Amino acid sequence: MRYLPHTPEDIEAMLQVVGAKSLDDLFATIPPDSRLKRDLDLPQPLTEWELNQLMDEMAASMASSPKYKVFLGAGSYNHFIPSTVPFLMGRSEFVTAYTPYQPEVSQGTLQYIYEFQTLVSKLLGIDVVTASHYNGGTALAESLLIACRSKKKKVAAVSSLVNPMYRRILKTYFESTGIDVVELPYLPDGRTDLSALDGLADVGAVAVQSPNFFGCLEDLQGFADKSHEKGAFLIASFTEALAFGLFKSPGSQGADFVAGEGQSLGVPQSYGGPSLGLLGSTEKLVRNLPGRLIGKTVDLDGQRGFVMTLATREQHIRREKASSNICSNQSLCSLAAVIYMASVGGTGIRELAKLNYDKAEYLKGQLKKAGFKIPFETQTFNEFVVEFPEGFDKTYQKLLDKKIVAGLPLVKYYPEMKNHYLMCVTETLTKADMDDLLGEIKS
Amino acid sequence: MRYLPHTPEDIEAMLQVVGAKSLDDLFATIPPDSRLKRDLDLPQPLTEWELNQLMDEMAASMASSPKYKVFLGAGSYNHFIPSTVPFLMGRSEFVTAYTPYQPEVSQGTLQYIYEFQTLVSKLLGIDVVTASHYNGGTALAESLLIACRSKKKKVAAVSSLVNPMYRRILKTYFESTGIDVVELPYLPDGRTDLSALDGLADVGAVAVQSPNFFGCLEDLQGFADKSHEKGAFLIASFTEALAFGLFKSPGSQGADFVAGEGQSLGVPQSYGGPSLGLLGSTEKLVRNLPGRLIGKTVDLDGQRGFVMTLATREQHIRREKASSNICSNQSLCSLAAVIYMASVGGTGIRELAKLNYDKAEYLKGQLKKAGFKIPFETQTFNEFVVEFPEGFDKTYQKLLDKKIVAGLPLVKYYPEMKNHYLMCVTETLTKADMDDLLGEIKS
Amino acid sequence: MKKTYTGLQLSEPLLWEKGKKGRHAFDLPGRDVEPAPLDQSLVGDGPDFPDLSEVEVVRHFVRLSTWNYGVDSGTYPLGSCTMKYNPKTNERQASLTGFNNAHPLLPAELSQGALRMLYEMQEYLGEITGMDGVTLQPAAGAHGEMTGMMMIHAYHAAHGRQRTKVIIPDTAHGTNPATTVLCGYAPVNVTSNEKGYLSPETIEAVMDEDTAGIMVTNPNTLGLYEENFKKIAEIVHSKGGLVYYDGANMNAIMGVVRPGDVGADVMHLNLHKTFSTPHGGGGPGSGPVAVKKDLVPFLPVPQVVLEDGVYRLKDDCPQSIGQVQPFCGSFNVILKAYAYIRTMGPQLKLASQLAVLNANYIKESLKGTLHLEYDRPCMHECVFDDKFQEQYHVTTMDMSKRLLDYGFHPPTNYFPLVVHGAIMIEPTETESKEDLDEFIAAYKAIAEEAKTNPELLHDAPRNTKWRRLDETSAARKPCLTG
Amino acid sequence: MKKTYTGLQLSEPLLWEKGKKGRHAFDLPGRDVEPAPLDQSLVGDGPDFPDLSEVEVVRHFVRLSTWNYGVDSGTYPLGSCTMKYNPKTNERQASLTGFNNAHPLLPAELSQGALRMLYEMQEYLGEITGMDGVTLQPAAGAHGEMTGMMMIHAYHAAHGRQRTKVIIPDTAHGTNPATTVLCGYAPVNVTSNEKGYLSPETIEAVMDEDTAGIMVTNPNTLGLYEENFKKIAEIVHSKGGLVYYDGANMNAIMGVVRPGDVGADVMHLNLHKTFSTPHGGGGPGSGPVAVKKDLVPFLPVPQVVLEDGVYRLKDDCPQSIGQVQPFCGSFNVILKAYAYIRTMGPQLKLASQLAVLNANYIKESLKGTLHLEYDRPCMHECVFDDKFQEQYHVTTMDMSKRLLDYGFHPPTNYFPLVVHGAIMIEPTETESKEDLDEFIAAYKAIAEEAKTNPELLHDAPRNTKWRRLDETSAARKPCLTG
Ligand SMILES: Cc1ncc(COP(=O)(O)O)c(C=O)c1O
Ligand SMILES: Cc1ncc(COP(=O)(O)O)c(C=O)c1O
Repeated sequence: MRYLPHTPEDIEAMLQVVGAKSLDDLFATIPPDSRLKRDLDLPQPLTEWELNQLMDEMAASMASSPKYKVFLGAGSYNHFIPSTVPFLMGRSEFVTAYTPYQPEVSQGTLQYIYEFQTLVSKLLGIDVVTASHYNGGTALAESLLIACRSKKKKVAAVSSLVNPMYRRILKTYFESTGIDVVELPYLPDGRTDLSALDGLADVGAVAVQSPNFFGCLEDLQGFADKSHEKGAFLIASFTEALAFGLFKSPGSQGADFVAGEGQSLGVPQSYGGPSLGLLGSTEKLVRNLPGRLIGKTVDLDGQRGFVMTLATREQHIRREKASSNICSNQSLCSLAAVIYMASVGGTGIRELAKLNYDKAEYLKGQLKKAGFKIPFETQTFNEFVVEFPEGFDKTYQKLLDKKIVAGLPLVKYYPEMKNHYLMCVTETLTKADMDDLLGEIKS
Repeated sequence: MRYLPHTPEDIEAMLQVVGAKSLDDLFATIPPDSRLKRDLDLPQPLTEWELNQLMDEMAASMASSPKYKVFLGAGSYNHFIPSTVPFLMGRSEFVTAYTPYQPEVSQGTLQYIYEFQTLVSKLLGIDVVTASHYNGGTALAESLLIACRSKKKKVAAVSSLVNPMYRRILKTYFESTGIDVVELPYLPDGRTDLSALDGLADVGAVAVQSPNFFGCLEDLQGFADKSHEKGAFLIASFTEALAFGLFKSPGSQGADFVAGEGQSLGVPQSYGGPSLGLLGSTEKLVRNLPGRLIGKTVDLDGQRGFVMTLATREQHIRREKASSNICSNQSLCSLAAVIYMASVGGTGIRELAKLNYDKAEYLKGQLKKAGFKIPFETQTFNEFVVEFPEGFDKTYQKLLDKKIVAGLPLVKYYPEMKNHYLMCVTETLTKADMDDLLGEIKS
Repeated sequence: MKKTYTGLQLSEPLLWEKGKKGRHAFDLPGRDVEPAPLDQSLVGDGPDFPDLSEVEVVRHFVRLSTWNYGVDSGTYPLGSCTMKYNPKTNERQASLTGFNNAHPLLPAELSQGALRMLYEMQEYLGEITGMDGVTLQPAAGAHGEMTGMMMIHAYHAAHGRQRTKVIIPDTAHGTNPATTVLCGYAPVNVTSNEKGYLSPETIEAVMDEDTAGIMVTNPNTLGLYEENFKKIAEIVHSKGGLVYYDGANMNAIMGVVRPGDVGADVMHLNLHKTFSTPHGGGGPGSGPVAVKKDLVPFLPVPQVVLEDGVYRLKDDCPQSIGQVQPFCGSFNVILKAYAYIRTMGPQLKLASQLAVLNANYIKESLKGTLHLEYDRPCMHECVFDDKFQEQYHVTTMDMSKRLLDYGFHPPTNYFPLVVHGAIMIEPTETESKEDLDEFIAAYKAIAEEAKTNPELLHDAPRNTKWRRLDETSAARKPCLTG
Repeated sequence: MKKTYTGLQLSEPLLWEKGKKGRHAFDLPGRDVEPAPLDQSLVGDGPDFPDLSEVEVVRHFVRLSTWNYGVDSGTYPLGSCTMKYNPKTNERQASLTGFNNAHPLLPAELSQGALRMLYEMQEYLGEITGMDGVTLQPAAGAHGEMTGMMMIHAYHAAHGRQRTKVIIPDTAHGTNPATTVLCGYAPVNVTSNEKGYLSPETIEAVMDEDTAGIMVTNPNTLGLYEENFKKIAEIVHSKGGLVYYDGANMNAIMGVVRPGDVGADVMHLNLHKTFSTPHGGGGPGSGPVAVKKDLVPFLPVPQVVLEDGVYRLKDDCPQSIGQVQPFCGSFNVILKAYAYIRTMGPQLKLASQLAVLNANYIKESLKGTLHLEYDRPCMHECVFDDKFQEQYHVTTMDMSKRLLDYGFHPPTNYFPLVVHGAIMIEPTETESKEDLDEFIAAYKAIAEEAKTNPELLHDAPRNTKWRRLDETSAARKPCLTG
């Protein structure tokens, strides 16, 4: 076994030092009746070459872009990732390190996380961002929990246009907390009904996603004002962070917490994971944040350096009094993101965001022209809802055979949205791809 | 342009320092009538994404293994390369350095070349090996030249079973040297006719390849004895270095020079290049060797380290008196080889060589059983010649459609060898692959 | 003894201390559509990111990387973290375009490869743990704990009476009590016995009908097998409680003990530890949860099932606790762990045996040099402390910092809390005897220095590019963005 | 000014000082055939390689790599070597399985992608050089020189009278005279004028009917454009000679001058320099040769042609010099250069302009600090020397070694030979103004140190893991294997 360096002689010599007669003997403290009497029933080891073949076959079975033209978004976005990102991420010293417990030999990790915190805080317009959370959904769940707890209130109001997958996570997380999650309905314009907050009492936090699941931009400032009025925090969620290259950031619109997904920023889709939960807050709230924070300091010689800080919020110090149980986070994904953000740059991210917008608008416009209904007039970014005629599901299947995935059928998530599809267009799809789709749909 | 860091302001400021009015102005010393008056007529720049698409398409058009089952050898061999090889070779510090002119910051390169020299010298059984030559053919050509020059003789005798591509290189190289290349005919057993040397005079060097182009092992010791008798050097060539994991090394059989190809040792086939010329000699002849040599030394503190040495053979010191004009060599390929050899190990290389042998013998045996003729009875390694019945070329074409490349037709290289094919089987082909081939041929 | 050298390491500023407006390291795809009008009131300023060329980006991160120490640099015996070698072939598999560019909401028929891998992984982990059902969704160990504890919560709810407490041993990892609270339970802290593990009596004394169960790490964080585990499980079960098995230390016992065979009801695994997946800088992880039959109905959705030869995602499970991930978990991490399991097969047992051999070898070799509170055969790790060095005013931390000068990553310090000044060493099976011998020699040399020249240790590290960093002032006036 | 630090760099023994028999880092494929009998008299002992585990191999080479300085580490202004940034996307393209696993003798119909790339590359290089035919076969610059000179030899042979000499300027790279001799010609050495380039009179004086031609590097190795190139070519042509153009310095003049337009008959390009392909540690390179119409018949075989929409290898060219490579040249290198050209397109000219701008910026900025023998507008590089420092007994070498302490790779030293103590600086276009400013500041600081504290320089480098190495004893008693 090429990963196991022990020769029979090594094992013999070491057993002798240890005073054991055999490898089995090492487990003498385990009661015999607790031990497995047979070999594990697993497939026999594959050689590296057999493994390559198996994996190639499995990978080839996937309807991935660019083989397929995939008009899916809904929380996972196909963006171009420069080859420098996997190259730099692949550096042994980044990949095979762990939590930077020893800052003197972890400044590579520590500086990139500090840079990540900084760039993400700029993108989201918020004071502080943690070193990462599991994903947008868990970031949202944890921030809602913290918000309600610190407000000592029992109701979390959540827009029904928060990504349905995230809302399912909230449901799970809140089951045993004693906090009620109340959903805010949406309006015919594809935005959350702000007025629905009026009727609610004991609200500790309000969560709104913008762009929301229908792709529409919400009036975050309106929600912030109303939430604050009611003594609640506004938590701004998002699944497509690239939107803030073009549109106002959530922080600039009064959000107290931001909690969303950063996969768009250089993390491959990879069938949904690992992803990159982004979680931040205003400065006042920093000591409530769950998860790691990296701070600037100096070493004994006065040289600038970075360390993990404010760890008294964390489980390894505070145990049951910690603000969260999170331990491992998504560090390599945050590395991808900071390399990506550095590569795209301030000028580039705006142009890229604009291009996403323009492409999606092109498809939207052409669909409209072709007579399909765009039910919501609200401003969108790179996703929007279209209503196709009854029976479109057959066309959808036919398109799959032509290697086109024509958006996400919404009826599974919103039963009232029969024949509605959520379409996403990023910079990876060309006008020709869209025209192909349009041609197929119209025919 | 993402590779060009200059902003317009940078250019402005720098032009000012330089005292030029424009970028064009920088070329003022070039006579105007020498300058190109138009833009280069090249395709417009592709984005990284367009480039990816283009390259994916071109790569997909290739009949490469494992998509195809390729029974070709003849100087380029398909061997498994562990994923650690490209990973480690890809380290920036290896890839983006150059010739180790500054040994204090080049010990990574210098130590791996020293290790390469050592492991290759063990494999070939010869005292000294250079840091690499372009490929087996040029290594052979240069060693023949050196040998004849240092013997001050005018004839180089070369086996007709040296790889025909190499012999063509010899022909080209020797055109302007005043040295005659005489070919030694081959015998019915698939080996070179040793007795043909008898008739030759003024021979400075004898070149024999083993395993030879027909895959047969030559009697190198016999050639060494006879060459030395005649006052000539024996140069042992080879294209499949893996053979020496199993069979006697050329150095151990009296060769004065070894010159061949190391592509087998972890270098991808890559449509034939870059490859890895291996070139070595006995210790006495080291000062005649062309190309780089790395030697052990110490630094000012007595710490072991490595430097380029014996550079007085090289063009940058000796200019017209140099033993060769070689400057850049195949260093990254030698890095691949040393990682590969370290990975396979002494135990592994023997087993791997034996497996290659056994697989080739299986196919040979089955072909024989099926009634096809194996014209040469001499011991082979992983390549051998088979004679198919008249009209097999149609079957060959049919097999291509079934994604099988059934060896190399020899008639192009040896007109007398109609319907003869050179078959190669490495560890990458399975019994099933061979049985498929057999099934197709027999039907 | 290993000798290290200092050498040139390049400095590098922060990203925004570099670059100039107008540079870029990213190609904007050609514009093939017209610019569309925009509601200007919604438009922001865009983030104030630096603009860098590709060369600047590459050098920046290459230089940063050289300031780090990883498993590929050398021995990294960070206790409780199983810093084993991360096979390079797994990275190859995980970077295949078919996987990398796969959208998680692709129709099942168009993602059979991914689903097959996930399905088989569920099966393999079930076999390794001896459990009946597996979810691959949790993003890390702590997330697995939460998922598992929520299932216990749901189980009790379904059985008509919710409970309020969960028993937590003093050796537990910090995530255990934190998880307990997150799931609405109060932790009941219990202490291990003088041998370093739990006595049945201790549990007997606190287990009652208001207690939802216990969370036990086994082997525990002292590196010791909980010898009374079976008995304890019986006690907990007898009062209607459930046993949560923290399987983060599974690297000690693969193929030796299956938690499902000895009384565990729910457990998590840390794929990023036991199953070799890299988690550079702190993650990503993957913390699958395995459960016994009774708890299968509560598993999170979606689950991967095989029906009529087709793999599908199933989410109509009425008793399920719901979803804990937007999609199917850390797919790319699971894929690497899958590649590892396919490479190892039943030899996983040998990996555990050698991990335990390595830990015991270190324990025996260093026990005269460092104080060993619990002198018993250990599993995958052993825990020393700095009692011998106290007289020289040398601490665990000082020795760790000195170890850096010797070119090793230090062990985990000051955890588990039950050992004062703990030095928690987990070598893992991928270290050779020579590596261990060098590491042991280094500790011995340092212990000698502690006697003869303690200043060397107080002053350490000296060979690293940074000396000790001021953590106090970092926390007092936090500067978290630049 | 750039500040560097020393830091931990790990030591690492030689491969055979590690490992133990029986380890391996390579999976032997499953044996699916019987062992076959063998003629034992032919069987050898097998090489005495060490046996290492995968972890040992990985750590070995990772550690070795950290002792190196590359372009990805920082500025690498090695004159005559064009150490520009090596784009990472090119590595991605070159690692595609379809290319990597392609056998060079595949039938043409089954290798259209590779052939198309090669064909287009021939076309692009023809356009860039202004020449009529291109061969991609030569493995490096020197190999290209030889190929080109052999074509000149064949040309004269075909024209009925072989010649005996070739003119070589004193600024020539060492490969030029060495090549000349290899091809059976005697070099006639000529000197450049006081301005650093060739005077027509000099050539006029030596060119005769026994002279096969001239080899000219342009821009020459002083970084100067040969202003009389056209005139010189005329002189050579008028005597029936041919002009070999060493295009290794093409990075200065892409899109500005096409050698084919100004009198060159044959030339080579260094793809591994001008066209950005990595050549770590010394190679691999690729040295395509381009020729004018008259020489096309002599191009080596095989040539890549397009016939009826199909790309083919053609080798029935009766006048061809034959083959210089077993197959089609450094395919994988050419592929990266192709990717670079497709990425740059006509902007190659901008790359040259900025390369020249950078060199002139350094020249102007350092010319008070270092002595500049030829103070003229330079092309892609500039050549200083150590005359100013002589009084302090400080040499070019001392300053270079000190530069290492400052975190820079030094320039080329002591070449070209026409400048005593030459300091040959080629920044390339991928260095930013900030990079250059730091480099300039470092040289200024060092020049100051040369005055005030020359010991610092004699003693340098001090920050590197190794101090100066003893090259003399290495050559006196060569130890070339371990
Ligand atoms: C015993 C134990 N339990 C739980 C965890 C938490 O796992 P994770 O960091 O993946 O959340 C760890 C991690 O160190 C651990 O060692
Ligand atoms: C001017 C000049 N000519 C020729 C060469 C030789 O090129 P190569 O090293 O690729 O053989 C070089 C390389 O440095 C050079 O600078």
